[in-house]
Amino acid sequence: MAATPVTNLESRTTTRLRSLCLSEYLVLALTVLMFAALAPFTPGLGTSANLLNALGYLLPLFIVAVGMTLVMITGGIDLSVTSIIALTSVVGAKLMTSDGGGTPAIIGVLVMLALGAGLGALNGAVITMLRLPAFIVTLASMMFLSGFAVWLTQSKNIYGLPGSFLALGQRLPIAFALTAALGVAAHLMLRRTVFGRWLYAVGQNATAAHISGVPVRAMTFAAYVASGLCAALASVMLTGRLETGSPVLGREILLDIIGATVVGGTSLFGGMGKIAWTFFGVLFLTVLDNALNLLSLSQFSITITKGAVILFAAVLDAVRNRFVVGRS
Amino acid sequence: MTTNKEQRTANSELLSLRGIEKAFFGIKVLKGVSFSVPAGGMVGLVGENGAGKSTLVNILGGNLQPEAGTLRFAGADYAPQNPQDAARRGIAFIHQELNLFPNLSIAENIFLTRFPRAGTTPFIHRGEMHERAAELLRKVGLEIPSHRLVKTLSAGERQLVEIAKALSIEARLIIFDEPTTSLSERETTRLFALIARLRARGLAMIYISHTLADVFRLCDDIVVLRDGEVVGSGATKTFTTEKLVSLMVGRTMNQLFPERRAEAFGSEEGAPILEVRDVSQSGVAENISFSLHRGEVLGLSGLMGAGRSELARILFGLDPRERGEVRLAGEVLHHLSPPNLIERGVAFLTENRRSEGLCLDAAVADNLALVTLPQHGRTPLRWLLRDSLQAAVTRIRSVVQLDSKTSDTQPVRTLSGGNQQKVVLGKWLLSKPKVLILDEPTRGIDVGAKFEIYRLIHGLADQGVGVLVISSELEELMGLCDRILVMRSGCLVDDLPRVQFDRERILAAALGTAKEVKS
Amino acid sequence: MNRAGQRLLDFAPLLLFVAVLAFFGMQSGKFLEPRNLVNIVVQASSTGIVAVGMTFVLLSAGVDLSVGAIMFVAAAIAGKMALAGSPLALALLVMVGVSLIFGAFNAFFITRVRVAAFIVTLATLFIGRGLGLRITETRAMNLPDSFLQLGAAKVLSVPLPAWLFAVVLVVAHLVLTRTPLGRQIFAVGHDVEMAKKAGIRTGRILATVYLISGACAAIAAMVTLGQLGAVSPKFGEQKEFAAITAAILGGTSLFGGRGSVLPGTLLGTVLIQTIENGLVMTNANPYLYSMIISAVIFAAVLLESLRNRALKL
Amino acid sequence: MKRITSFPLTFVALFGALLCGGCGKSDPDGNTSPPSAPGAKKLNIGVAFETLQTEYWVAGFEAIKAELKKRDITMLEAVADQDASRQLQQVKTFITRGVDGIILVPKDAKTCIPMIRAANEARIPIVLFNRPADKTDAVSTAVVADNRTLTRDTVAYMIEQAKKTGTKHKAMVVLGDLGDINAIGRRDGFEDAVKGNESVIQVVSRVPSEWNQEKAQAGVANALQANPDISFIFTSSDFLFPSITSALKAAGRYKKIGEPGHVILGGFDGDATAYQMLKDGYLDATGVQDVYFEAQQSVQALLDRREGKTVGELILDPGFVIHQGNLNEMAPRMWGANIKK
Repeated sequence: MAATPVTNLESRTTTRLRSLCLSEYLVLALTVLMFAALAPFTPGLGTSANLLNALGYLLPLFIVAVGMTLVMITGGIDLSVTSIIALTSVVGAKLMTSDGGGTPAIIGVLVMLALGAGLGALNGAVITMLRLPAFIVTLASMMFLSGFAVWLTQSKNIYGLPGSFLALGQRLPIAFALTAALGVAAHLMLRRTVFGRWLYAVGQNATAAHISGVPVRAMTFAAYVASGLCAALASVMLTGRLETGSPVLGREILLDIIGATVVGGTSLFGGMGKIAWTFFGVLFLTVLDNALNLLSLSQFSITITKGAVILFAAVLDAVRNRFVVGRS
Repeated sequence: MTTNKEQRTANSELLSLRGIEKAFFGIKVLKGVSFSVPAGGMVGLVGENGAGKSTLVNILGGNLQPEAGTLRFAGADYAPQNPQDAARRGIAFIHQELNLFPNLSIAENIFLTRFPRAGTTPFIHRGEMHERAAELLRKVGLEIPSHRLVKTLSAGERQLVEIAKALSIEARLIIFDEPTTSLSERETTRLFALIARLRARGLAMIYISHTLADVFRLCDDIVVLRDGEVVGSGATKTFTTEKLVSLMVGRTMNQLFPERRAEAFGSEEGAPILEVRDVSQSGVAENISFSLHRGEVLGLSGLMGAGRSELARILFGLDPRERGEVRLAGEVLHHLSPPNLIERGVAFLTENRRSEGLCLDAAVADNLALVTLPQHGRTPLRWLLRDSLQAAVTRIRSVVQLDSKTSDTQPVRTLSGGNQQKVVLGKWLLSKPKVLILDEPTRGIDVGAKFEIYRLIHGLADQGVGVLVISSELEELMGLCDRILVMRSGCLVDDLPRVQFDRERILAAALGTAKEVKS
Repeated sequence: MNRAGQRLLDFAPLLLFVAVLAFFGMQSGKFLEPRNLVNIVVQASSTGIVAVGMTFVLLSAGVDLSVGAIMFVAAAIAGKMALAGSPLALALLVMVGVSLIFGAFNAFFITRVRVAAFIVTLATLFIGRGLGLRITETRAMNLPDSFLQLGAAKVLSVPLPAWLFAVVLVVAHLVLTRTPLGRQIFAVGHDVEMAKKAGIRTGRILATVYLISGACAAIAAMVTLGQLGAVSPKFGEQKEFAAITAAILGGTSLFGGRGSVLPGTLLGTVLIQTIENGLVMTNANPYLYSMIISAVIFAAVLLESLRNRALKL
Repeated sequence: MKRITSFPLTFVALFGALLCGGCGKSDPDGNTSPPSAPGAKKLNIGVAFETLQTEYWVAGFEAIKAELKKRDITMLEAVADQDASRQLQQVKTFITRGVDGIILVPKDAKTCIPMIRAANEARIPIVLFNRPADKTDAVSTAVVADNRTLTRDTVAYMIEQAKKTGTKHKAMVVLGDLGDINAIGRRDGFEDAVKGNESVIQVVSRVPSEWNQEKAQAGVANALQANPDISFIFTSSDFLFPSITSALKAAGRYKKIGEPGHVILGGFDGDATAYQMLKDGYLDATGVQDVYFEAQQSVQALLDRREGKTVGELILDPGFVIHQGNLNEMAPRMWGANIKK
């Protein structure tokens, strides 16, 4: 929502603006606050090595979350991302290693991305053509794809990937450049292109959008393709980072992805969301996770604290919305 | 009796408001409103959208609390904190957007908050519930089994259910907020008959409507609201339409409809822009054929369910058609779909503003821009040219005369009905249509806004746009159109040029019998 | 017609269910033996009971991701008590208490503070898991046989868990269809604002829903304890997904206002359990399990949506 | 408009900051640990477990803790919650904190390689506890019990018992999570042992448990329903025994060794439940990993490496099969026997 205050409403608009800004950067502010608060007690939190390390963990998470954000803006959800990560990982690895005839890394990566997009397209097609609820469709494909990945490898991990490929995951600058490019591109696509506006419209009111000539199905479809593509890209990084084609890659991070997106402020009901918010959400969770690890707390304290902090952030958000913006 | 309080004895007074004030974001929407409703009386509350009517209703209903002023009901102070309070005191509401749950049965909707229990058990006494429901339905003249799901009822039937609900709480005062907006002629007459019956049983009512004729016909007293103030009140007979309208809009309006430039009448000479040949869809439309000419305002009349809106939806490619041909400026359109038609200069304003016309939570600007976005996208990336977009938005705002108080970033949800409709109209006008299909363009909109929209329509026609107007208000069509088509159960049954306009004849055609016609 | 169609819609998974039964029946003679069918129900009961609670939440247009964690905490505490030698009844009582506390916790933040149910229950999930791990010191606990006996106990030759499941189903069904609360849940699920306008105390309804979900989690935890006689750190993991899937399979909408426990949730749960059971009975390739199950889920949903469409036209 | 344009800036700025902040020091090696004078100050050793979700890992964890305490070394702990990526982060975290050594339970054989690399770069010795790494240029020492061999031996013992009965046995194996290499190793060990003994053992049911007790319980119950004459069950982990016994009890098949209808039972890990079952005479055998040996060897290996001694890539924990025959003499080395309360 671009802001061009109308003079005779100056006061009202500006307060709105302020509250908006507040909500825009609240999560970021919290992150910084948390960082500052913990830094003294947390040995090594601020060190460059640790930040780089956290960054390496953050990048793939953010990439997947970007795709998730696009899907959520259309009012959908994609539970299959983690399975797509796993499947693309093993397929790509199979290709690039000996038993795949050692395909060159570039081809391998391209195949992985194509596969990811293809699987996303499959989700999108089913959801738009057959008009099935995204939740259940992607839930089914999640189960199927992960099962398929494990079956494909008969539970064996695949290793011995070409160094040129590993570089993608391990040379932080490359990974960073890729991610940053993707993030900014997605952001600009959403805010500055017709497609972006269409995505929001689809999420806000599909019927109205359809009547207004918005290609609703195409946009929804595209969102899932994008999500699949992002998952594949993340898979390239994770696979490179762990030097392994693993059929269970990323199995544990689904809730982190959705959680980060939602904590960022993107609505599960569609029509609302920003890449920026998602970025803040991911940053928030990563820093939290990293700090808790550095404190070398026991696993249960980590889990509890994580839950508590997420809740705290959400509560803050809710309370602020009520008092600053007011219900209208 | 008049609502002037000096001359009334307190006991005859059922509801009274004294100096009610309310503000949102520091903006006063009610500035000391005072009037009262006598027991068994019927007060018409009129005013433009944004005059404060709905705020007033919300205060009476306990959804909002006034900042100043006092309410008295049935001789006792009345300060509802929530809808339950209102119900407990016997005040019922018939809202414009009906408050029924389609996924529940009629009976359940009626007793939603006060289910009859089976003795002391926590269970609903279904027998009793349906018995009492049937009883109530009979009272409102609705002969439908009370276990039917509401989603299977027509708009008119739902309205009657709402009233049955009101009766079920032994309401002493019923507040109608635009009750007829979604009703057909027949359903409306049925509703009025019911209202008469209820009044005979001593119920008091507040009747809010933009259809002044109804207000004159039904109410004893009229209260006129403008910008949150009572600008006029008194017995109905002391008002004339002109006086009422000028009070509402704050200036004298000598007519409800703008002058149509003479030569446009029955403008067969304008070349046909939209030609429809034998369009059929079983159960909806049968062999519909007509043509719409450049610069013509063509009305489409008929009862609810006659297939008017359905036809429009087919023409715009929203619903399928089995047979038939549609030509646009001579060219046959094989594939009907919104993008396709929009590109060729067809625009369609649906009857459901909120559910199909707008993205309620999106900003005004975004809604205005939605249809024409592609024009502002620079290929290949469809990069938005935001300046040209902004320019277009600003321009169209002034064309449709959108309330200057509304900002571009404001969510449409917060706008009044009239302004919302202007936004919808605006987004279509931006696409510079050659053919404009308007389904109920003035539904739930105040006189002032109506007049502006009529003028817009005529202006477009003068520029050679062909306009097809669907409306349930016959007066509207007769005042607005050059020609009127009448539909009955999926067929075109009549076609009258302006010179032959005749209410009786049109109704007769619509009803299919010369007898049923009522004035 | 429309109403009849609606009922058909609710029955959509039934056909598939019959098909599945027939298929495995042909594969293995033992499959259709009453004893095995009872087995299926018993094995479905824990997830089924959670799914019933989940159905309430989904009907109100919410979601409860914390059920699995709640089960874990409740079971962990009960286990500790049992090992410390406190009477079984007391332990079970405490389980219910704990779950209700968690439910209330969810309810408070969702209704009073107005945080999205998804986030609140996600947070509760983390907190609950953490607490559980702390209580169990991340060790598996083997409980006294009293639990197992409870789980194996039979009434009229039907095991107790199945009875519990049946009772929960019937009660839930009655509550949803025959009590003001139930009908108001449907209303709230359809449109909260409208419900408020109509004079429903929406806050109360929503709170109740999450309490019910918590209570169901407690009962489910009892059933599981009765079957395993042990608490492992993975106790109740992924239950939330299983429950949501079962409910949706049963035709309950994620967006509230539409659904049923009978036959809906029952069918949804039993369908999945039947497949898993059948796969073992026929000694299928372990790698195919998740693929087959997901395929059937997909088929079921597709089937229902097709009927749904047929209804609309 | 301002808000919109501002995001890419924030984005780049933040990342940039992190990145540059990093590049500044990260070359040539990311080792930021203070040069610790050996012996002078108390040693720090980071212990990163992939999960603590079974008694076995807890036991291992405790054993290491005890070992370190004995040697007066501070221990930093981290648990990756089964997420390899998170574990990599945790290891790097240890390095950041400049620990003197790392004991790692990797999620699997491959994902740990980059972690080992990181440790190598930082010149911090690293030991893999109980799970080996695949061959790589990265240097580490792995202290492992070979799932496959130990399982094979265990099952072999069970088969011996089966032979004694003189009848043919229908067998069931409860598999672990098919995504977990331990589960796979044990599955393969089982298949190895069965191969060539088809005359005695016919495997009629392979039940995937996904390491989930409920699924295991249901699976076993169903398998027993399908083949009531199953008389030979091996579980890939002892922590599934409660599920198996409850299923057996329900089917009335839970019999002591020697009693008619006894089902030959075998497992892997050697936890408390298994110990109890051995003592009570229900369980035939279980493959025990020698946690104490592994813990002691791990710490020793770390210290040796610090002092520049050469330590082999692989230290094998022979483990042992504990069964009715050797219960008493082996019990003291069975970790499950000792955490028994």
